[in-house]
Amino acid sequence: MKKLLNDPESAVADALAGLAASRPELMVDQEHRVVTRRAGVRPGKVGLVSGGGSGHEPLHSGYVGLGMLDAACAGEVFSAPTPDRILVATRAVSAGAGVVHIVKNYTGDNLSFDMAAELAREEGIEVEKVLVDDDVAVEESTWSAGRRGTGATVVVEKVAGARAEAGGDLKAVADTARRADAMSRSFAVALRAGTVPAAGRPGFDLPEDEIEIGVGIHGEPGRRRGPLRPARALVADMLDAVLADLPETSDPVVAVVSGLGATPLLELYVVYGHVAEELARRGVAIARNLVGNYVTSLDMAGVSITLCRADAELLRLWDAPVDTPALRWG
Amino acid sequence: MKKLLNDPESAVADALAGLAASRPELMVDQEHRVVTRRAGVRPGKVGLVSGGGSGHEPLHSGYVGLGMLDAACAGEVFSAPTPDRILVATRAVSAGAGVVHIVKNYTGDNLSFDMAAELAREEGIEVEKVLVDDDVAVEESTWSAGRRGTGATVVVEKVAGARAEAGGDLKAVADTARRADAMSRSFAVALRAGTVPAAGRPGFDLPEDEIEIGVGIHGEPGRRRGPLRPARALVADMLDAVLADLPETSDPVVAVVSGLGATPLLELYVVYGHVAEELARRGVAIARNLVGNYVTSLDMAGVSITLCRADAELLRLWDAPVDTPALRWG
Amino acid sequence: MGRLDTTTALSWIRAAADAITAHEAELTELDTAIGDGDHGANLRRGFSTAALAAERSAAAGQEPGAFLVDVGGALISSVGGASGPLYGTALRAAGKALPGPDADTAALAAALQAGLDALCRLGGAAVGDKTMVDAFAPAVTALQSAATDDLSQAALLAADAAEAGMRATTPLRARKGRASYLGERSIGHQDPGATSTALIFRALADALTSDHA
Amino acid sequence: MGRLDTTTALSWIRAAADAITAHEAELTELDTAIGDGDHGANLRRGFSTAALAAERSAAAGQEPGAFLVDVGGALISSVGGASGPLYGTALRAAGKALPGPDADTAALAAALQAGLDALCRLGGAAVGDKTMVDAFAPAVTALQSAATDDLSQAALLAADAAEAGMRATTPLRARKGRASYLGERSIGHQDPGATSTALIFRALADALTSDHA
Ligand SMILES: Nc1ncnc2c1ncn2[C@@H]1O[C@H](COP(=O)(O)OP(=O)(O)O)[C@@H](O)[C@H]1O
Ligand SMILES: Nc1ncnc2c1ncn2[C@@H]1O[C@H](COP(=O)(O)OP(=O)(O)O)[C@@H](O)[C@H]1O
Ligand SMILES: [Mg+2]
Ligand SMILES: [Mg+2]
Ligand SMILES: [Mg+2]
Ligand SMILES: [Mg+2]
Repeated sequence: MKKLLNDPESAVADALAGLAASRPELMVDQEHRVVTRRAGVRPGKVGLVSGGGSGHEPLHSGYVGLGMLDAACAGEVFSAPTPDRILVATRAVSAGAGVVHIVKNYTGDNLSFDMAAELAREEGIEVEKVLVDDDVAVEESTWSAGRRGTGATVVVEKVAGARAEAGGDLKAVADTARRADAMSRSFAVALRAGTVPAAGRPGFDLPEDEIEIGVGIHGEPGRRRGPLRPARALVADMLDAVLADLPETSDPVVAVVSGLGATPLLELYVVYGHVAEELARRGVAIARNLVGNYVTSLDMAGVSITLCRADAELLRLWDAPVDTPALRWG
Repeated sequence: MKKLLNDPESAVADALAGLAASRPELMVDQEHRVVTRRAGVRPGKVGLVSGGGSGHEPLHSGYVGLGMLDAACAGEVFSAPTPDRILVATRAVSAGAGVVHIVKNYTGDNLSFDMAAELAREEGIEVEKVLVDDDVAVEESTWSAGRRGTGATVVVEKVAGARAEAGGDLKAVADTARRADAMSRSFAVALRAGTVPAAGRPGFDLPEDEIEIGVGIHGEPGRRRGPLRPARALVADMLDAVLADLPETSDPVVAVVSGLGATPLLELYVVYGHVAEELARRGVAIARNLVGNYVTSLDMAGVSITLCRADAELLRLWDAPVDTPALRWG
Repeated sequence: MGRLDTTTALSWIRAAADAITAHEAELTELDTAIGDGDHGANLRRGFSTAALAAERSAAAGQEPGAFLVDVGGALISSVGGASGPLYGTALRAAGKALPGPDADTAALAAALQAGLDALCRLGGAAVGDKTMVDAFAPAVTALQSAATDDLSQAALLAADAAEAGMRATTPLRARKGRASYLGERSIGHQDPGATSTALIFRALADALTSDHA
Repeated sequence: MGRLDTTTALSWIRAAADAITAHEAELTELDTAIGDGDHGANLRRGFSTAALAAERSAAAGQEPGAFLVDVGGALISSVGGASGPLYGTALRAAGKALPGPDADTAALAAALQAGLDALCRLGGAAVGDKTMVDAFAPAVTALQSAATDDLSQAALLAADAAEAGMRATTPLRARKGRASYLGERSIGHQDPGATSTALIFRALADALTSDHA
């Protein structure tokens, strides 16, 4: 395993120390692995907590700041944060108006956030949980744990953060987040597996001419293998999968093309070019886009495409000012 | 070779098409591979052109916009843009106050920009060339083509852009850029080579426990090989090399920790944590920092560290508003 | 003929922690194939924290029930993966169902049944979904139906049953947890959680055998 | 006994383009070892553009001098790497130094010397720096000192000299171009630019030999 680390054990702590050094506007509670805004939460504002396993950076700590999250909990690599730590984060951002938990749909994350919410409620903090489950590679059926939460998380966190910043109450913020999730679908392919530091070797091996199709963001193999094809063809297939499941409205989409951690920007722009071309051909307008590393999977080479149907309100929330390490505008 | 591309031949054109689709505020001249600001250059403002081989994204096209570059020329992967195209860019951003060429110090780039400058001057456009040569891995001696231009490019382009935006004249903008370059030094290590699309295989092979030390951003091997060591030790060595050559003043530094294209953010933050720790130990204050993919080398895994001694004026220029795909603040 | 008191329960958790550490690489391997590769690290971290909690709890003179509640809590607050809340909840529920200073086979079986029930309620998995339940359930059944008063003998049967259940996960298609995302491709791999469950039941048998040898 | 007219010059550029295309992978390989891996692609792109320019220039009835200026210009505006401006400048300077409708050995040698001088002025390299100059310079010298009026014979000697110069770059430590960044590690590799120069001089010999057979 070749990584810029000291020890697999300390990877998350060391990265958080770097984040703390780089971003004085954030506060890092190393004991609990909780990142918050130094400015704190305005009294009466709904608090926003997200979190999950590490290895998806900039998700979630890179989205803490004005107009987005109030706190991020960093679990070990690919392991959900434990309930006690989520509770610490929940308390930290509770400013009297309740707290929204944005949770990617995985068993561990669900259980930990649910337990933390239970404990928070016992302390008198109202908590609403919002589940992100956008990955169409996982068919929702009795045969699975439900769709995974992947690329749409950045969209959900952005609009929920804007809604909270604008004074939305607990239900309004949670509903906005749920609507963004309901309107979002993602699909990802991997060219090369990433390596979990504690495991020390790649999650899977792939021949030079094959890719994994329908991967998640935890290094697991995809739904199937297939030949490496030209980007144009690959993107068309990925969009087929996403559009087949995306709610049909006349609204335009927010399109997010995210590298999975080891994909150069040159390739991401090639992919985005075909996303734009293909969607135009299919009559789907792109209102906003992101191209870069937004929701990653350690050093996996590959790309995810997320589309979110966004009505005027979601677009307005998308455009609202945001000032975090990884998203900044307005 | 596994890449999200259609054809090595069309990689640069396809990526530029994606950039154009993603960023309506930019204008992409596909014939000449020139990216400019749709808003154009304010009459009387010094025009800023940079460019070089592709494969270093977001450099340079990602730095076109308010407060930074007016035009970027995208050569083929790792090949300088040709003089005629640089001339097209130079003409496009000439608004009566002259044009600064920011050129990374490589033979091909030097020759192409010099020829273009010659042609531009024949057309009556004043051109100042600013050379970026920050890489301390290359000892300046009769035995080399001089220090390479690498990570400092982003610093030089930022402050030069701010100076031009603030109304600096040709000489002032060029001098600011030269000062930023003179005050900057970089050093990089690679864990894995990248692959030039047209070559189809990695620039070098490395055993699992070795790294290349002192690499540039063109996939060439470094000055030597060494064992993969813990991030803390690696960073200390890299800073030794940078500080040994960095002008000694009492000014703080701008620190840029850039991934080389396939390095996850988690690792970059680990590196930045040690940069902060080590510099504090050595009494060097960090005034500003960037952690992310800023100057890359296709899908090379590794990291570069750039320090720029920044006096009050350079810091003011650094802090000035910038609105480009890859840098945005103020 | 053999009862589970706090001393033996402490031996159990120590033995489980040792077994997990010894098999960390194997658990990592199994979870890499059909999960996200962290089950070994999750449980090593969890059981080393749990073992510390166990020492403290035993030193504080807790009865086995409260002792298991403490250990379960430690797992919940240290593992992070799906397995942490599941194992932790199971142990906490088992502990709450375990009265008195020591337990015979029937009492322990009933307590572990309560733990299994809580685990299934929480995770929603049933036997055959290719999870830890596939090892846990047959182990509890074996303990319940062991035609012996000798707890260490019964625990040996339970460990055997857990291992058989573990092996039986290989041909299954996963319905819960990360392996379910793989669909058909989960078939042919042994479930990591069922594997750690088998280690934990084997540790129980070992603890009972050596303490009552 | 053999002169370079525009027809032969066109054959030369065509042959050079073919040779570069045929050896693209080798040039890539050499540039990957001590450079950035693009010399093959650079020159394939450059010479295919140059070949088109050559066809146009010849069809327009240009004399060999103006023809080489056109070809050099095409290289400058299509290669991009260091080699583009260098080869392009060399050919442009050679063309400017080549008077009349055709050239004998002495005239061509003088023109190529002018090209070499321009190349060295631009790039600052001298023989022994491990660059294209190491193949270019001995080729020009061979042409100048060939004790024959037969241009095709002289060109064969020049091609041989270029190849010898090319091979002689292997043990050198680079002082110019990207290979210089490698320091000692550039030793033991043949220079890609010297290799393409040898191909270009061999193409000249081939063109002259077949046109005047
Ligand atoms: N819903 C569930 N019910 C019971 N066991 C489950 C469930 N989901 C996952 N598991 C078990 O957890 C194991 C994985 O644990 P671990 O790797 O620690 O967590 P994660 O899947 O969050 O990475 C699986 O092998 C499976 O046995
Ligand atoms: N200063 C120079 N003078 C002469 N030849 C040079 C010089 N620099 C580089 N070269 C030649 O150019 C070759 C590399 O060309 P190419 O790969 O196309 O360009 P780049 O180095 O810009 O990628 C080298 O092998 C060398 O022969
Ligand atoms: Mg996990
Ligand atoms: Mg090059
Ligand atoms: Mg796991
Ligand atoms: Mg080259």
